[in-house]
Amino acid sequence: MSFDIDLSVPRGRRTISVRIAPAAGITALFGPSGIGKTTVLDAVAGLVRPTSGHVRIGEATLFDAAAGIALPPEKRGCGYVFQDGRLFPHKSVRNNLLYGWNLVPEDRRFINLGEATEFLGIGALLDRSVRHLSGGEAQRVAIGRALLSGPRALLMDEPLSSLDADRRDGILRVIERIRDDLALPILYVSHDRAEVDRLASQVVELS
Amino acid sequence: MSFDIDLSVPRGRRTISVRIAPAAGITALFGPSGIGKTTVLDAVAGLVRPTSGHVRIGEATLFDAAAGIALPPEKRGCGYVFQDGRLFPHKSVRNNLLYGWNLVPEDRRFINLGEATEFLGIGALLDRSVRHLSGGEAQRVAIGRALLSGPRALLMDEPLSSLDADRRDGILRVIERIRDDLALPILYVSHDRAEVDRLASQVVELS
Amino acid sequence: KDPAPRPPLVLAAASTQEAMTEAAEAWAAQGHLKPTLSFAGSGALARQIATGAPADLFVSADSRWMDWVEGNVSLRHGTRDIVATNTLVLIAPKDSDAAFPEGGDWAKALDGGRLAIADPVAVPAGRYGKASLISIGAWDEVKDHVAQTADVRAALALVSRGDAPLGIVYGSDAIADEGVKVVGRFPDESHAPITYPIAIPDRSTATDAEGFRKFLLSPEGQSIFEKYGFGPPPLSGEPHEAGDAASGDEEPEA
Amino acid sequence: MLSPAEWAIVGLSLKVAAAAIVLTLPIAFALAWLLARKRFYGRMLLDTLVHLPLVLPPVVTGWLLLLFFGAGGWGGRTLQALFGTTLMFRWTGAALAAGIMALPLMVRAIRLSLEAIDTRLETAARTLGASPLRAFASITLPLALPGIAAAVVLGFARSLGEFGATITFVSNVPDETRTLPLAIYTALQVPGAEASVTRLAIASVVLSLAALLVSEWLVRKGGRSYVL
Amino acid sequence: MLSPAEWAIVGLSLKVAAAAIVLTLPIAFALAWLLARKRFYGRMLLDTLVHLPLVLPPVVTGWLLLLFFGAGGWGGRTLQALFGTTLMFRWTGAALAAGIMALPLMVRAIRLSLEAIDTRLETAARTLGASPLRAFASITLPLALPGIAAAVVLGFARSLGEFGATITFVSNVPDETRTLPLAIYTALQVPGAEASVTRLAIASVVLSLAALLVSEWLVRKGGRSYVL
Ligand SMILES: Nc1ncnc2c1ncn2[C@@H]1O[C@H](COP(=O)(O)OP(=O)(O)OP(=O)(O)O)[C@@H](O)[C@H]1O
Ligand SMILES: Nc1ncnc2c1ncn2[C@@H]1O[C@H](COP(=O)(O)OP(=O)(O)OP(=O)(O)O)[C@@H](O)[C@H]1O
Ligand code: MOO
Ligand SMILES: [Mg+2]
Ligand SMILES: [Mg+2]
Repeated sequence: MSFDIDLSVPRGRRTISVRIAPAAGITALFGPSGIGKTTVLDAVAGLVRPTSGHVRIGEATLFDAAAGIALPPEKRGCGYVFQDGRLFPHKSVRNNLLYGWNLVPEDRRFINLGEATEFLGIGALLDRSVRHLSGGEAQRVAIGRALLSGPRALLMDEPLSSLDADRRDGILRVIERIRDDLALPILYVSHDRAEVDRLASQVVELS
Repeated sequence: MSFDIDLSVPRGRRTISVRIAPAAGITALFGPSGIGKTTVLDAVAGLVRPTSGHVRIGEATLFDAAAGIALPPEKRGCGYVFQDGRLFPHKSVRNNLLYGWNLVPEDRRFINLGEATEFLGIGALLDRSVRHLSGGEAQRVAIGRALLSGPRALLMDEPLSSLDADRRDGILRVIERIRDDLALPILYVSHDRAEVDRLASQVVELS
Repeated sequence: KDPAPRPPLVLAAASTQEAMTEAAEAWAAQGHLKPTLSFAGSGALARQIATGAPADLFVSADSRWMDWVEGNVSLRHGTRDIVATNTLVLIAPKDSDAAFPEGGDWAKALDGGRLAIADPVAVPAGRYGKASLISIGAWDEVKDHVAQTADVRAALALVSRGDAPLGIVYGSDAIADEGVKVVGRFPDESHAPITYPIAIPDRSTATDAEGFRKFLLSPEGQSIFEKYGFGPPPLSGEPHEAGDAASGDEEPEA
Repeated sequence: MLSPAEWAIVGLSLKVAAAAIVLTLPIAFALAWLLARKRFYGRMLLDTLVHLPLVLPPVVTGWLLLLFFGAGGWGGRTLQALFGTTLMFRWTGAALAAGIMALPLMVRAIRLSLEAIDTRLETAARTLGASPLRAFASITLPLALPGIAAAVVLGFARSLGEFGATITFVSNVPDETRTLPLAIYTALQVPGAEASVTRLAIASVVLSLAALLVSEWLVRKGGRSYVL
Repeated sequence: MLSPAEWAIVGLSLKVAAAAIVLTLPIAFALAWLLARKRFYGRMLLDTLVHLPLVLPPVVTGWLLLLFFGAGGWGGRTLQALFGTTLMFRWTGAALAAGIMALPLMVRAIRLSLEAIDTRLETAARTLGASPLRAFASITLPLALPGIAAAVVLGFARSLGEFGATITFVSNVPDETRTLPLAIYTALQVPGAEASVTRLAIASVVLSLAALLVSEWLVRKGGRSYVL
């Protein structure tokens, strides 16, 4: 399965347009700050509405301006790791992680809480409030939350930006396994060339 | 001028201790996520109170547990680029940038609004609300705000994490100039080895 | 008929509270269901009856409000009577040496203070008070020095605490408060008769309402009203006040 | 301490105030949500209407209620026809009056909390599979908790203190509509009853203090347990 | 439309309500700030005290004011001795009564806004050189603007509607303390004066609608201009 994206979204005075042809594996979105990478992920997740174009994952049409199709976010099955975390401040780390997990049908889950906390190294944090996590801790919880929601595609907006090299490597290995074993299409935003070169089978440069 | 730091701060169940001997130039704080880098910067800026130790910049004592000295944050002159931005949501980009600039005596300013927006590439954003900036845009505004406050030392917590290589390079060059021309001591947190190797005259590894 | 007999609900003007409470207890002591008493301003009670509230007896402190009720809902024929009358007195704090300013030297008597009086537009006691003051030629002098209160008891309290040197209240109020003394009584001719009309709304369902009404008008009931400083119904009003005839106490001025 | 009759008044006041809050809270929340989140034609009008019981003297509100829910009023006739019941002279009517007087305070408190919520958290919940309703229940509602708690405290206090609308609408019937303020009014009509007034006033204060403590405790617990 | 006498009543009501707000707002802010930010001994007691005018029947509040500011009361004697003035029967007393009745609503609204502020923004301001006072004025205050605006609207509306405490404390003196609610009450006590009641009630509603519009506009402007 893979993304098939062609869309235009107005943002302030500009319009952000992108076309991503279907390609297996990880598609990296690359481009300078402020060019519109986050906007594209938002459009794929159903958080902003493009004025034209379409978004498909495999056979499923998430959005089609011409056909008037626009699935709501919860029907799209896109696990989204936001650039700004967006953890639920009133919930513990555990309940943040389990939020999507509790909502998804059992047969779509591909990872459980123990496995996720293991490779993310957040087992000791489970009963803490998310309000006082360090930057990198919050980022890892956000990754775990998205993976645990049993998504059919992943949208990752600089998911590793505040992590050290060791952690980064461990998480990248899990992402690669997800890509390979589950064949989840992944849209990946990063400024790190090395990361992108290692992961991506396709690099889309926005400009 | 340079930092002379020796402190212990309790954080949850752990105590974070660090000793940084005076050394000219940029001191990089290095260490895995959650180890306490942000906590150290907070302690130097006067936002958390260490239980013991001291913080000095050159001859000036900012904190000394034994002597009972603890300058309030506004007397420390530490320009702090927070890991989480902390832009003022009710102010425009311009007024965020000028916040500290308007408060500092003229003779301590070393950069003006035009120069800052120029090298940060945020000239077009000046009249916008900070609420809808992209991740990297917000990060650049935060850097500008700290520099424009005419600080006597800089605390930078992963200031370039969501910027592309070109931007990063431009900003790094300015930081180097500040280090060399103004001899500002800089505490710099980063996970990027290349960045650290390029900038730092001293690397402190927390563990 | 009614399977479980219900005590009558009596809506009574707040100024009759003590007398009505004692009367209800005396009535209950004779083996009747104790009437339920609801005290509020006559106007509020009148409006409640006019909207069809299931009230069994209305004791008004103001014949105008009884007239108004009569014009809006039907009253049971022959049940409108006057249950009590009152007098209008001038009071001062207990330890005051003020006297009734007979010669018209009200300004001196007030000595920069205010004359506490219930609202002359809204409250009957105020209306009577204003009429009396006009009648004795004192209104123009005091009208800028009155403190108008929401009800008589508030005027009484102002004087009782010394926040007003003089006040005009009912005789029944004055004897109830030990903090004040009566310094003079307004002549009965100076104001319209102060009457407390009573009537049963037609939609009343309580069987005992008429019995309680009769009790209030009986010598035993009347002795209770007398105890609290009320006067007896005027002889001319007995036994029934004329059904829908305009009552005699028109305002002296519109 | 209090006499049995005074205890009965306290009990009645509690019943009326509790019913008023239970009745009004969902309505207040719905109104607050509309005013905070939706832009629709007539929004300012709705906002003004909600404030009405605050601006109008309570007596006028009571009078309007009387006109509407009296035997001849539209509401009164409907209640009679549908349920064979009436609000007049009943504690249910006192609860309605108290609830209506409390409504503007409750709407404002909840609305302030709703407006302070970062709506991006709700969209985050949606991407994790939550329907709009579930996102509302699991994110919006608990984050609005401080406002809801404030609404309950303010509304409860206002209900406990409500006088003018109540006495105008449902009169002053012992054991049915004579709540604490009406009992205090009744006592105030008797010179020298200050002792009783003071006791009843203190009972009011103690009740509202209890409400305050409970609400602060709930908010703190809600904030700490992360169960919501 | 309104008669000249009715216009005078509207003018007086505006004056009283405006004075009440101007008087109460800084006090309400200070109390809200204390309750939101500080943990001190007696905090719950202060919280209860602030709610008092809400819980007590307005008449009791007016009565307490009368006891305190009356000729024999401590406050009344002090005012008389220091300034040779009194609040009794004066519009200033009406403003005081209205302000006190509005206080709990205003404190709660401001407090909700203050509690929603991320205090890390204030510490960020401190690192940029702002003294605690300046951080307060430039960060805390503008971020609390929604709560302050709500406080003004609620307080203004409450002041416009205040009846029981006013009539008890400062009586019902035409042109001095006869505000809209008192005038409405007076009219309501006269059989058949419904037309006047209606006109005055509509005047109240229009005034509060205006206040609402102004406050919404201010908040929106404040939110958009980033000048604060
Ligand atoms: N609500 C909005 N109104 C106006 N402009 C907006 C809004 N949201 C985003 N923008 C602008 O749209 C542009 C694209 O934003 P976007 O967040 O997609 O950038 P990005 O590529 O993710 O950048 P970064 O790498 O810095 O995160 C930016 O210039 C941003 O300022
Ligand atoms: N208020 C708090 N209460 C309890 N623990 C806290 C609190 N604040 C921070 N911590 C914990 O202290 C540790 C150090 O946090 P800090 O933010 O300094 O880490 P860091 O080195 O900056 O990490 P990162 O690289 O992920 O930002 C973390 O484990 C964090 O969860
Ligand atoms: O009992 Mo009244 O209605 O104050 O005269
Ligand atoms: Mg982005
Ligand atoms: Mg950190």
